[in-house]
Amino acid sequence: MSDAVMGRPDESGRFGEFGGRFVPEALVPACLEVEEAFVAAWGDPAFRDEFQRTLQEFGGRPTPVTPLDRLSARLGLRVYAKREDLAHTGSHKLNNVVGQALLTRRMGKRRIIAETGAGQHGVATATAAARFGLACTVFMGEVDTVRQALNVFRMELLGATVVPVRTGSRTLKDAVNEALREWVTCVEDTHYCLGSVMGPHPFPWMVREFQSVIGTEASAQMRDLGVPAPDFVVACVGGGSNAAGIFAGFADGPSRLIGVEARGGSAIVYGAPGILHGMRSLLLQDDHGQITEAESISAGLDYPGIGPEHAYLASTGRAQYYPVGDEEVIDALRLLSEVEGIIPALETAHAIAWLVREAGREVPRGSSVLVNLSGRGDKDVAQVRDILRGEGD
Amino acid sequence: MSDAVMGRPDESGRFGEFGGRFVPEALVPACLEVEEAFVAAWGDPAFRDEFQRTLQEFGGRPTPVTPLDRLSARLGLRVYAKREDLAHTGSHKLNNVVGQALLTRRMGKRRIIAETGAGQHGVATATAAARFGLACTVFMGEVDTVRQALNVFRMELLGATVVPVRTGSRTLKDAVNEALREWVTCVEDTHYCLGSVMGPHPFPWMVREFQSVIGTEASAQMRDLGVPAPDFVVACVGGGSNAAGIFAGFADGPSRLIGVEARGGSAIVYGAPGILHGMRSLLLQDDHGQITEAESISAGLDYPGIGPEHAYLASTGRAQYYPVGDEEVIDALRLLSEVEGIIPALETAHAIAWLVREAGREVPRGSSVLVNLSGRGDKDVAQVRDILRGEGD
Amino acid sequence: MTELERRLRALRDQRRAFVPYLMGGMSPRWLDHLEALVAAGADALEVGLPFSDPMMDGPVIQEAALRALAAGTTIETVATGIAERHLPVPVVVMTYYNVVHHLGLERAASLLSEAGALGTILPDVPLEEIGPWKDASAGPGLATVLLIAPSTPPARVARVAGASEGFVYAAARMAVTGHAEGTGDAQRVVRAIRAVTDTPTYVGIGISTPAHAAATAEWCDGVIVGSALVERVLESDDPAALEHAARPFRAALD
Amino acid sequence: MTELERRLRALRDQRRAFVPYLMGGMSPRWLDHLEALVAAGADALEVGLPFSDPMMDGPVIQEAALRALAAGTTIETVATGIAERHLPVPVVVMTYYNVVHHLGLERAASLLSEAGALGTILPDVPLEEIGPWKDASAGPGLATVLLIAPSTPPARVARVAGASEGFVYAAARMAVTGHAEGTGDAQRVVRAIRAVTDTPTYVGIGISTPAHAAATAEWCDGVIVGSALVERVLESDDPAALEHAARPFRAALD
Ligand SMILES: Cc1ncc(COP(=O)(O)O)c(C=O)c1O
Ligand SMILES: Cc1ncc(COP(=O)(O)O)c(C=O)c1O
Repeated sequence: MSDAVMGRPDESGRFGEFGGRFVPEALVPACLEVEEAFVAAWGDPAFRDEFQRTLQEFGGRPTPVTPLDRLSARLGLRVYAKREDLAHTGSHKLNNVVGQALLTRRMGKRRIIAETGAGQHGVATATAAARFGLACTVFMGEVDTVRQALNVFRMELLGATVVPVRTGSRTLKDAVNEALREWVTCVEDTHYCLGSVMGPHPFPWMVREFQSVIGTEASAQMRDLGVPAPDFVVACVGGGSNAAGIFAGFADGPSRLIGVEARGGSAIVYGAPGILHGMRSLLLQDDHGQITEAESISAGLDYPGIGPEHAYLASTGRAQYYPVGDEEVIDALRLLSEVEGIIPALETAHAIAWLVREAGREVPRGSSVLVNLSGRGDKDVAQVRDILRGEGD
Repeated sequence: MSDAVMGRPDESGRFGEFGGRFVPEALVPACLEVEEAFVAAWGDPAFRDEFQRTLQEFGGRPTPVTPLDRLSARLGLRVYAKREDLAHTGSHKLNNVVGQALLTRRMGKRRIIAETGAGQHGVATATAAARFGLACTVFMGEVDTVRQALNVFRMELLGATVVPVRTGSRTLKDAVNEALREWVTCVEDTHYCLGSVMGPHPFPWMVREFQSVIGTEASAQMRDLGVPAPDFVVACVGGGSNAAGIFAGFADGPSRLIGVEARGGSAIVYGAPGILHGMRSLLLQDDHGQITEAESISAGLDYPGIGPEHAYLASTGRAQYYPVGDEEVIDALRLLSEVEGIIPALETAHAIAWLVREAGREVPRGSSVLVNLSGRGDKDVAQVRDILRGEGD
Repeated sequence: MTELERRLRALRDQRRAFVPYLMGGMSPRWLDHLEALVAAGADALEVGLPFSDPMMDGPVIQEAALRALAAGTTIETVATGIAERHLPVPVVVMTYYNVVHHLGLERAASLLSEAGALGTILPDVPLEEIGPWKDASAGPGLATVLLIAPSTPPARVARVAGASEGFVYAAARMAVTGHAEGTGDAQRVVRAIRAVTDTPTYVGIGISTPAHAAATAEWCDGVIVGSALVERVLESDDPAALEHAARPFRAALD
Repeated sequence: MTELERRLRALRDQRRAFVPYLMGGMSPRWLDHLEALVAAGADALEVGLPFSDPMMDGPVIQEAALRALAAGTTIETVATGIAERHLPVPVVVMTYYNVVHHLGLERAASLLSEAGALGTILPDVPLEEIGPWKDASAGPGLATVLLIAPSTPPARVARVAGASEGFVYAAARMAVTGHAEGTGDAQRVVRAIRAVTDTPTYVGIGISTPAHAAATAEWCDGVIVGSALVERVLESDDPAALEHAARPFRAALD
């Protein structure tokens, strides 16, 4: 590993003891091809330019940092939000898929496949595929295709094929399995566009690099706002891509890095080391090493694992991870909506919930805090309404 | 009127023979107060700064201009999109409400009311109210509260009160009536935040000024792209605020300005001069001067009138207005989604539909075209799905 | 001075004016209803022409307008109706601008005048915009009544009151037509109007009971009663019932 | 050389190996099923340990894993089962890495070895990551079988084949386990393997009929038959039926 706190993983794709590449032999050459292509592309100013230009012209970057004055007054803190909710398609997910779509083209492939839970990564992938003229297939647990029927239609509008996955728990982790199974059959002309900082090497590293645009921008913006090193940098963690992206801008400084997990999906707190989806990381599992299902109000955090770099950052203490419960999350979503006019995604509301709970406790009054507002809540409004009316999960 | 093509209206608030201030005496002082406050604010660099800063920090401006390469190839044109869909809350509506919310505060009022059709302006108003700590009531036709139940909940999440309007056709125009009725009872502490370039003077002018940020940005961006004066500037027109906003950046140049109306709500093509909602403009009406209901697939264009400045621009020929039908609109929405990865609002899809139809006809091959992408289609996805499945209106 | 004003000035010397409002065409027997109001002692009648978007009206008069429109009421049918009945008291037509604008201002003014109306009220046309209508009304001798609201500042009261013909309509409150409790700001408004003009000043908007009318009439020249009576007609098509409801207002004012 | 390889080399001199696969615990009579396969002429058995997320398996083996897990199958129950039966042919255990990783590599290797297994296949652990498991397996003498895929480039074939113990598992196609038509890229893969090692080379993945097995065995040392037989067990719990289904494979290979 390189010297920087969030540097390049070692040769085997490891961050400390986490990471690696645990895939069937059939996929090893494809992973090596991705790694090689990414290393070359990331070192190629022309690729970087096109990546940046696409994120700007098409994706709406840079996203602003918004001082949240009224929330700050409520909490006795100085809170700033990095507004990934304003990126095209409504979350940070676009950063990664733009990078991978450009890489797909560079590798001479013509199709991308992806897994999706709530549909955010699927919509983002379908979007990038449409923009670059790539064919696109998205795997989605059957349960999720029903819960998120509108996102299925959105992907179809964008020209993608959505395949309902009927195996296992029929949710996100099974969609990943199915995407990997599919990839085995079509690596030749197809790239697997993984949606978070997870999976086999080089995905955790590559996705973090694509998402680091969040932290790079935010770091400059916070400097302009006179807070070059906020006391806390807070982000929700499903696989961990938005957190990794914003942490990357502050990891080498003094800011405390905080990842917030859904209590029912907290791999850091309740998980044990294991191997799933190509990586060695912390995983929710039973006594026999069978992966258990995560449970959370938010589909995007319904994942029994966590990206290996987060497992590593937790092990070194450079970042800390805390769980929050569904009720706190709903309250936080309402609070941010009411006092700032920003309806966050349920995933994002986890980060806010932690801040609300810990203001004056873990987060001393007067602290400066940068929250990554990873996505907008439009996708969740129907669910929140049902929950508040007592019809929800 | 001033010399510029889109200048200040005359003393009576008229653009040519359109505009004016046709309100009950009870509201005249309030309109005068708004006019006076707006003139002072608009000439005050501190206000302008805060307006700009809020749009940037909170609203995500500037929105990019995206070259639409794949659509261009399809149509044999060079098409660019001004991306208001990336503004906070998903459309250009935010520009106006931020301006009016700041003005409300400046006038020392503590509450805003607004009308809304599909809910976009209502959500934007509730958003600005939340951000600035103002109380907010939104009037919405009962029919629309049912059709757009999620937007009702969204406004409520943002802390606004939504009042279903049970009079008349129970849609947008009745919501305007009801908001005006309410305003009469509470002008003292309440500002009426009108949602488009309509209503009594100074609203059509003021809203256009707040929206002109679109055209000002786009003009500089098109210059950077090497197309300082695109051959065509195209926008959809309901009341006409997004069109006015983008036209403002190009009206003094050689670009042809095109407004696209829903066929069933085309006040320019099928309307006659009349007085409604405080203004003299072109209105859909029957032989006896009764206002008729507009009919369109898109709630945001379901308005029987048009902003007075558009009636004026049409009368002088500086801008041209064309109707498009619902089917073309659905096709255009699908096309843009599939080839560019941008699902536009149904309103916005009207502008695209005109372009698709007229490419190679009214718009010669090779022309450069700037389309105002006024909003994103997330709000419309369920409706479009139902239509495509044959369950729609 | 307009004919309307001459008549209302003369009336002022006798008693407080009772001016009921009814929506033309709101019931098949609307002309009988007007006559019932006359029988109940109305000094003048305010007759509405329905408009699809009545932004100064509350739910009751909105409903009346809807019924009138559904029944095919137009400016022509109302004009014909009032012309036929030769009503013995002054008739003032109340409508929204688009109705007369669409027909053409001159044509509309002639039509109403020929039907026997003496004045008009256009609540969505303030002083600054009333010129063309006043011009069109001048020839046929129709008075253009203007409203003054509690929010009208003093300097403006002088200008509006000075321009109002027939009478000055003092809005009792910041509200649209309909029920309300209390006398609102009416007395202050009337005082301001009286300070600048001696044109008869009537108070309207929200006057819903005879007692309320009586209290108001203490310090003005007459009251306009709209929704309270329109509601009766919405409930029952019987002109006798309306007359019965209107009489107490007359009595309260005498 | 591992015990497994010694036995399979010896077998090679006699006949083409028939290696059926079954999921441990997938039916209450799974041990009887294993014996039925032996009776049908299996030369070795591949026994699966179920994992919740079997990313190299198609629908048939996924279903078998689900049933096994629902029945409470664990590495311990499978180990106990095969230990009890003293199966007369080599047993190779197939599972995913997390199952042995969670128990601890050393403990898992001992457990399996003590149960009588001679080798393991971990399809989600490629050459670069197999070191720790090989180390843990070395003491108890468990062979670690590696896969080679049609996508494995020549230089890599040499390294993987060189590291594979017991036999080399040649994947017939770019696919997960399950039915398939044709022989895929198997022959090319086997040719590449034979060029670099003389370890027995078995072909698996998608071998679903006796004819298919026979055609394949023309140019390799044995075939692994999974889904085609697992499907029988999913359909019927009768070991005789499985034996009946397995016999033609044996026959086709002789
Ligand atoms: C808005 C939002 N935030 C966060 C996440 C969690 O993903 P990650 O941890 O990779 O950022 C998701 C996943 O769908 C999401 O949609
Ligand atoms: C996305 C979008 N575009 C356009 C419109 C029409 O309004 P205007 O003509 O004022 O831009 C609306 C109104 O709701 C809208 O939501």
